[in-house]
Amino acid sequence: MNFDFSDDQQAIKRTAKDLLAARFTLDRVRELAEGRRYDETAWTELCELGWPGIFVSEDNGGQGLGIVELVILMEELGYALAPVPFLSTASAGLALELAGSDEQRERWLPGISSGELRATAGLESNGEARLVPDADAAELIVLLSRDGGRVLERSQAEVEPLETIDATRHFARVRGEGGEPLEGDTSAALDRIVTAIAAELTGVCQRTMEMAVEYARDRKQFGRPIGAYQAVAHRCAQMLLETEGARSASYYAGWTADAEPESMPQAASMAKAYASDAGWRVTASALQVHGGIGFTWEHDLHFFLKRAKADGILFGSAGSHRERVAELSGLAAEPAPA
Amino acid sequence: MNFDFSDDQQAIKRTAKDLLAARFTLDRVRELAEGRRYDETAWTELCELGWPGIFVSEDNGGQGLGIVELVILMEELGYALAPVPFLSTASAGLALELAGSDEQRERWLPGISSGELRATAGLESNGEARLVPDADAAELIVLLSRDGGRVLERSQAEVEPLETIDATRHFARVRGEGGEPLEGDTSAALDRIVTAIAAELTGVCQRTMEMAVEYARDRKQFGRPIGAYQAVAHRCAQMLLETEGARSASYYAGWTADAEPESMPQAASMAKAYASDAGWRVTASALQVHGGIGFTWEHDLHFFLKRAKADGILFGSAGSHRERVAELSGLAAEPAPA
Amino acid sequence: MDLTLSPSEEAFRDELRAWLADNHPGEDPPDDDAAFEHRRVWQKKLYDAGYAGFSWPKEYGGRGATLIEQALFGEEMARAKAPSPANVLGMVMGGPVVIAHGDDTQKERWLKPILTGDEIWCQGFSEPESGSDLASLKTRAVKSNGEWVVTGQKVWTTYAHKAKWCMLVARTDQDAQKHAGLTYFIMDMEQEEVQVRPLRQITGEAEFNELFIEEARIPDENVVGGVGNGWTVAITTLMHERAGLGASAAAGMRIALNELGELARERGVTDDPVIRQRLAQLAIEVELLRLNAWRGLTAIMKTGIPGPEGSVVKWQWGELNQSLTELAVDILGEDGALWDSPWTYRFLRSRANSIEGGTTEILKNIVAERVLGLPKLR
Amino acid sequence: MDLTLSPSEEAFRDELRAWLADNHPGEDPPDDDAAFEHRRVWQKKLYDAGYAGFSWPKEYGGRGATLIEQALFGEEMARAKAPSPANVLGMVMGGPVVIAHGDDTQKERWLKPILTGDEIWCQGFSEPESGSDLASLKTRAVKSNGEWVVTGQKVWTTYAHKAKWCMLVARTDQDAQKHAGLTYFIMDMEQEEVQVRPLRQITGEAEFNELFIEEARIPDENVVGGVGNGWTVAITTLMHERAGLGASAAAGMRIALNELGELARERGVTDDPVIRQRLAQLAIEVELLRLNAWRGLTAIMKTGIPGPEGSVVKWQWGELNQSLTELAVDILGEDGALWDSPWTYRFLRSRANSIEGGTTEILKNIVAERVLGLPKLR
Repeated sequence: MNFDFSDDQQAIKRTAKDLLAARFTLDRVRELAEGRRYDETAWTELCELGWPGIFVSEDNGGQGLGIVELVILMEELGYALAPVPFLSTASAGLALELAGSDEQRERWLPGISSGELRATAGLESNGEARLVPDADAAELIVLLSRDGGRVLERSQAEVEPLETIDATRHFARVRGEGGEPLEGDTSAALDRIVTAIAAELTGVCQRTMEMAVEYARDRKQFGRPIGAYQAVAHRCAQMLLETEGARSASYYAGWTADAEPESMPQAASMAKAYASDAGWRVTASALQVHGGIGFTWEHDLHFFLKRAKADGILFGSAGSHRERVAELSGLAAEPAPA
Repeated sequence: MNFDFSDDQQAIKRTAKDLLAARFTLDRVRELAEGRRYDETAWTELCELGWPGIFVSEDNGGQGLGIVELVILMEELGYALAPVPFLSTASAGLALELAGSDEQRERWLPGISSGELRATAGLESNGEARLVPDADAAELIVLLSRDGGRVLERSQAEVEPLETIDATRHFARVRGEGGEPLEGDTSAALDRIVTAIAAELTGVCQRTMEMAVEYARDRKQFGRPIGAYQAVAHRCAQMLLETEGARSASYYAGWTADAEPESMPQAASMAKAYASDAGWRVTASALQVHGGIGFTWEHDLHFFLKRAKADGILFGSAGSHRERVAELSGLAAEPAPA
Repeated sequence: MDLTLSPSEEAFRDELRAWLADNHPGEDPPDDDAAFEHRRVWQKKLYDAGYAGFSWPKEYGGRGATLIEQALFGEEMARAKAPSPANVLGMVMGGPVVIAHGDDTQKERWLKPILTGDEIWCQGFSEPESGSDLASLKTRAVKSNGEWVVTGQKVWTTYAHKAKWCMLVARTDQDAQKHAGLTYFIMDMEQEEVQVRPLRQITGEAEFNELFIEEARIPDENVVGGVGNGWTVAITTLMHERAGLGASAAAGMRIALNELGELARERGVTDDPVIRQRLAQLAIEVELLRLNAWRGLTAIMKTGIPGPEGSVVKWQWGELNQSLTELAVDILGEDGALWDSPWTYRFLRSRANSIEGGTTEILKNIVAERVLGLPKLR
Repeated sequence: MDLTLSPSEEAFRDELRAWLADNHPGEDPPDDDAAFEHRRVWQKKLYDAGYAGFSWPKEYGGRGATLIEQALFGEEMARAKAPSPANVLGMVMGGPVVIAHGDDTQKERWLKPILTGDEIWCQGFSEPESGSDLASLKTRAVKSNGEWVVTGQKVWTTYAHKAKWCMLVARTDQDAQKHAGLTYFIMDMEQEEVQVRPLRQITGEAEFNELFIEEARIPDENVVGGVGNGWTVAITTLMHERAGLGASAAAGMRIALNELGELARERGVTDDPVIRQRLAQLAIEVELLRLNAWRGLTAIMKTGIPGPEGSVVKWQWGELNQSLTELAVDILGEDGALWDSPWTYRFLRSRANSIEGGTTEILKNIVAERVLGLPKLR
């Protein structure tokens, strides 16, 4: 029993953190967000490092690592708020890896792992996917539901680009008939995707908590740092509680994916439900700690706040994942027949 | 437009407050509660003052005043936590006054107004009323639902006395077939009963808030009064917000009963929903402010806390009254057919 | 207790409602400058109809309205979704301060153009380094040759680029205790020494500005309330701001609640019990905001002084608007992330409600200290 | 990251689980004295099986268990709903303090009877005037003829009427700074100068006692850790208390959650979406309590020191148990008011969870200052 990362995993985390810190200063993130652009150079670099295929088998051009490693990368990407098409690419990769046939995996995963094939995945409901990351730039769009999925070429899909609150990520609405069916376990793919998002939210929480704590140490009002007032200090403590909760939940869900898949469905929905709420509350709290300056465009906080809100909505709200927990946990099951 | 009481109403409030403070010191309340007894002498005195019939027409032996006056008395009874069978008597009186025939009113209201006839009312659901104040000692038990009601003689009812958390009030479970039907507007009676309970909860909130504030001023930790710490001070401010909310809601509901009955159903359920939550939160907060001493039997706080919880449950929970607000407000109504 | 309107109050309300139906200027145009002109025209229309400076004494061109009438006025304006008139700060804060603390010359000079909207006013209290802590202001005013030379920076100034006059609080005595060394000025904005920079918010708009003041000049006769009395004068301003908030804020929330109900119907979620509970809770809190505001008004009428109750209403309103817009965005599901949605805008904008006009933390302090009598917080 | 048990950990757990299945003493009898005897017998049984003082080093009669084994032990005890052994305070606090700060004679004298349960220990830290503010203790100990004479009052003392020894912190130097003048004693409870009065709680029970100490005697050799070092010794005790809490608290909450699910099924409310959302949220938080506790354990294993993380778990547990029992009482509807209901008892009892063992306010202070590095609160 050990909740710590392995040495290799720690090395991945450290490398990711350092690299992302170097490539994505907050000024750079702002520049990209305001231009509604991604950093293609940095993205190429991440692809060369094998990030998109981190969980893909080596046979299909990936690194053959696990979901824990994906969780590590997502947390750091959230912490850095890096505007790159990682989530979309990884989502498509997860969909194909978990729900694709051998043939489908062989056909598409090598391109996804190397970054040469732009792909994405979205949650389909009532014939459309209303919020799909990077669909406009994707060559391949996977539409998933708990019951099944299908792969559309870009030309088969009707893609309507959307301007969302999250300027650090691109979204579109997708409709489209047909496509190639995915006959494997799409639910398993969705569980891994929402775990990845929960990890990203953990990084967002961690970063904005650090920003709030730093501000609370520095900012003086009435002759002392505002962090010396309980209203602010206890709010920061609450941020810690929720950030650590999101972290425990997403690490655990990642671990179940690799080591105890029967526990994964519930762990994944728990992680997404908790991290979605935590993401919004922690970032909104960070804004409150900052006061007026936190409400200005020129402060960087709002980019994180908006990412947190969009992530909370993406691939199922907190409420919908709680409902799934109620189902899966058996807690709210009907009484067994007497 | 004037939210203040009239001079007469203010006199009633003052008199009630002074009288109850004299009769029901906290030591006296404790003595009665621990003996699970009411103060029959004080009750006789209140009856002689005409309290049970305050809203009953003069023709039927009452004072011919309104629900606002009832609200005033209930708030002060809650503030004093007076162990007397007022709520039960008033509930029965309201049921008969609002839903009884002329003949039924003439038959029973004079006895109720004078206190000679012990009566009560309870909320019936699925053939029983699970929590009826003072049913065991009542000669007359009115069972009410939103759809109708009936009056049972004690001998017609199966009464099972209950020991509840609220030692300052007696309860029983009541079942029973038959009885004499009430053909008037039982829903109007229930609205007035829950308004009275909301007013009582307001008094309970006010009293425990005062206790908490006083304690926070006196109690020192780490060299200063605990009320000088924001965690405690802001908690007290929240208590004020909720106490004043419960007060506004119950005063308004009382006023609608007398002056604008078409607004009453929603106002009453709003008052009961809000005051039920506020009652629990404010008293639980008062306990937290007191720390360990507030958790001891020897401190008086818990009698209020338990009254608040029982009142919150009585005649419909906060959740059930919110559901009624959703219905009545039209907010959550189905779209009008196009 | 009588929560109905008296016949004369009812007549007033009906008259106003009818006038608004006939004279409502429509929504603001999207362009900022056009929107401002639209509001300036609206101000003039209000003035011509005798509704500008509604609460001011008649001798100063106002209408000497009762508190009830003022509350009704606020309610009706909110109900009609009338735009806020261009010179709202002049009417709500500037004028009342001049009336309370100004001398005759000042009243003569400033009051009328406030009402007509010919001269727009803005407010220069907040500074980057002193948000809630007004007494720590750093902007300095030094007397030189009979006039004051001001240097410093102000923030959160609405309509600064349109304003002729700025209500400015600056430090005139460096050695005095924090509160004591402040003075309240009316500064002419039409000088190069005052530079205005728009301050963009997380919603993308720039409602506010920053002021950079570099040796701006203010003649001595523009001091209001005497040198060194700036703190007292400024507090009067803020108390007026909060006391007037209640009824119109509640009316605004009532409208928002109805819109939310409409949204819930459109989206077909009205039979979801979780949504129903949240909607009902909001309905209750909106109603309580209204009732608390009216109870507060009754108290003011009795005592004559706006008390700390305004702080409760402001705090309550901020939390309520945040909850209400959160529910709207939850109902919108994936569309809740859309940038161009009015609800998303309101949702983001609401994050400032617990900061602007007194942070919730400060308001709770005020309630704890001034309403409950708890020891001063340390 | 490996959240499975190693083969040896699994073997240990299975062995313990099997032993518990065979040896579980059953529920406490209702009578207080009988319940205590029941727990004393249980203590002895644990001792005989080598499970008493499980975390203590082997040389002192313990089993030198790893942190993982300790956590598993706590989980299994909670899972089996085993009663708490009579001398839990001796084992969790008294023994570890004597081992860490005591001399050889003290270890020889006190440790074994703690494990066997022959001598019960209680704790005398809190006083009526100093709840969270331990440094303000007023109980005085004065040295006279080679022994200490103690006068004062203590509160929240469990099993005081059954205890032979009391871990007592008293002031030995009136002039020293608050923390500095304290000394940690082991006081013999078998003397007339110590009077025990049961302290009834809002639940009606008396889990705790007050101690009235009037010139009680303590021989000098019963000072632990040296005169004037009481603060340090006491803090060790409290850190041990909080660090050990996690896994067993989480296991206890898991059981409570299952019972709540059962209640929801019995009451036919499992298809109510509002209830489902609340149940699911509790399920998530129970799981997070478990995960946070294990993550904390991993951190302790790495650093060797129980850190402030224990404060987070304690705070989280208190809030969670309050929410869980509130939902139970809500589900019970009108039966939620019944005095004799186990859920109502747990609901009322849970109000102390945010006070006992460190109030939530103090725990948040610790998190803010020691985990986040915020300035010391004033």
